[in-house]
Amino acid sequence: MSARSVAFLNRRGPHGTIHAREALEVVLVGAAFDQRVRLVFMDDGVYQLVRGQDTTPLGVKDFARAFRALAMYEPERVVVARRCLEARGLAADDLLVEVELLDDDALAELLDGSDVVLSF
Amino acid sequence: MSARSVAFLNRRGPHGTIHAREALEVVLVGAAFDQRVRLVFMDDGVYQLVRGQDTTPLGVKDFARAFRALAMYEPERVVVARRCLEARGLAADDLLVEVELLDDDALAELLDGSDVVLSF
Amino acid sequence: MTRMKFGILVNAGPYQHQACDSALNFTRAVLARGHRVLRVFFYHDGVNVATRLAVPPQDDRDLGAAWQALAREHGLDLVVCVAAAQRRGILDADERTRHGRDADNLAEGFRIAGLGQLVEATADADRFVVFG
Amino acid sequence: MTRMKFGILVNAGPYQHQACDSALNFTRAVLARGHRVLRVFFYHDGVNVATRLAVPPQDDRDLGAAWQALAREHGLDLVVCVAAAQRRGILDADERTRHGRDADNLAEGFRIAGLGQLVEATADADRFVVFG
Amino acid sequence: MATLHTVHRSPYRETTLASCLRMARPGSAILLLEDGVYAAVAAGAHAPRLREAMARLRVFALEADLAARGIAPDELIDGIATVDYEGFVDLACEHAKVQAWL
Amino acid sequence: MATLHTVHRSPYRETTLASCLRMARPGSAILLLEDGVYAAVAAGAHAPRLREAMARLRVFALEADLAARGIAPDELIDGIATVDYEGFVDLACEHAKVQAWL
Repeated sequence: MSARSVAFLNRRGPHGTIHAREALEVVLVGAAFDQRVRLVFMDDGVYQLVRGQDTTPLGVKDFARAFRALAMYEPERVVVARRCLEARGLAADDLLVEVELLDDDALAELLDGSDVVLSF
Repeated sequence: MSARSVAFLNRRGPHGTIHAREALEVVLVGAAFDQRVRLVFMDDGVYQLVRGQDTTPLGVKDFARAFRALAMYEPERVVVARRCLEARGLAADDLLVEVELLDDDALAELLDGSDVVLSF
Repeated sequence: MTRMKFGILVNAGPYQHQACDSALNFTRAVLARGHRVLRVFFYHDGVNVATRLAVPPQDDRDLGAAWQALAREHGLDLVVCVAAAQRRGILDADERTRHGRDADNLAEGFRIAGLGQLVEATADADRFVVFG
Repeated sequence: MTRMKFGILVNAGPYQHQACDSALNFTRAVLARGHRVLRVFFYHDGVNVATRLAVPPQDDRDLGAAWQALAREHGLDLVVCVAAAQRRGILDADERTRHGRDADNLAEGFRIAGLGQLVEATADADRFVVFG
Repeated sequence: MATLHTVHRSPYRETTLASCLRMARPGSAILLLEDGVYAAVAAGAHAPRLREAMARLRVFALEADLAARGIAPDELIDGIATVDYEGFVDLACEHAKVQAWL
Repeated sequence: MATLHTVHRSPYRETTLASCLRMARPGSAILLLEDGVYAAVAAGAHAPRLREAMARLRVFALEADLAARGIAPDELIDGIATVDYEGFVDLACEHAKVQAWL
């Protein structure tokens, strides 16, 4: 049986709650398993990938850098909802990492085609 | 100095989180203090006062009954945002207790005129 | 109905959010329908259910005790994420010694383990359900 | 600027939500501007900051320790609601004995008290600020 | 087999249901639970959008959450079926997977 | 003296800002903090509504939250002033009270 495809559905911003950060920790651990990982960023989840985050004045650890390490784990796909990015006045070159911009239908298909979806 | 007016701003539904319930406990304790209490229900907060809540199948304690005890504590005013009630397909006679239905302007005035606003 | 293996993830703290109640009721139903529960994994504030120091009011449910009873009756594997638990102060005797603390509070019936246990459950389960 | 008395309420759990960080930074600023902090009251999951068993990662902030240090330096009154704390398993030695538990976890510098302390703070403060 | 989407938040407070409806493909099912059940009320402002989606999706609501919130069966949008927790389990089995909208 | 309203939630995820704008009376001030700062971005979908409200309200955004989210000052709606935590304290003192929208 080919490896299972697992989609991590990230829909929350990076700092208002800990979800983004602790979800990333699951992805990093998951990478060591034989899984086809799809990282999906939708709604406020797209904000997690925005460049230039500086959490020093807030006094909180900056975990955005960890996204750069992601490439090393070779997730099968890193996708961002185009519609959510544009609604927030953002574009692909505002992001920390190379991503696939998907329209709603393509995103729905990716999620639907994944064996498991983990929501954070 | 006349007693302080304190507005309790309730904007969350009754069971999804504990806010409604633990906010009510503050109101009940507050009643023993010399305060002019205004209970304000807005947005999903209006759902807290809906009649017929039965939490048995959920296995959670039903605290809506405590609202009936409220009258005993004689809050100065118990107000509900008319607009929020109507948006949810509700009317005054769906509610557990007698309330004042206020339009947005009147509600804004009440909140603005309170010495302190406690948000839950 | 074929017998299925379920994995369950609880991401929100008990009482503050309804997720823990929903997950408990759902898990009971899975067992009642004759399916198997591979593992219930508590992450984020979900770990807070696993303290033996909680004293809920008499007239209200005790979520920690309810999970313990269900686990005892059905041999459930209730796993608490070690990283999330450490950050929030849910420790067992080992963690207590390792971090030089003067007390521990893990409730019996829960075990502290790494995120690998979550990933494994997502791989082995036929159905994986998230509450949060 | 006249010197004002501030009351602060923290309604969300540490780390899970940013509210505890915001309240801490705000409280520091109130003191830096020369005002007085009457009381910081922790309610709902906000009580979870008051455990001495938390072991945050080295490279990240320790909110419990930060509040303790600020309280020591400025004589702050950090109050944890007894009802919310009991339900969630934050106990001091008295609560431990009263409820027959075998451990307690309240961090030094925090005190457990009733909701009257919250109501009193709303009455006495010139400005009352809520984080949650 | 299609996906079972679970919606856990009130449509009046959060955009969760809207996001779910954008991603739920024709033939899939939606279970409204916890505060999500408020979307099932026929007289509510969010009913039209859900009715429209029901042309391509099946929609269910969890009985325990409806009862806790004082929502009677006759207040629901026509066509929304109610299930108990065991019904929720059966729905999970009948679909390829469960996808939570939190 | 008018009220200082604080908005702590993202306008894309929750209706918190919308509720605040309905209740904030002319002459009062709004401080966007935590995820609330996302409303301050000029190119965002929620900018028009906030711009309109700025005809009758002063709007501020908390610097630490803007920095943490990678939002540069030049991305903000014209007329939104940024403050640090001490500025937040001063705003609280200058207004009759603080009202939180959570």
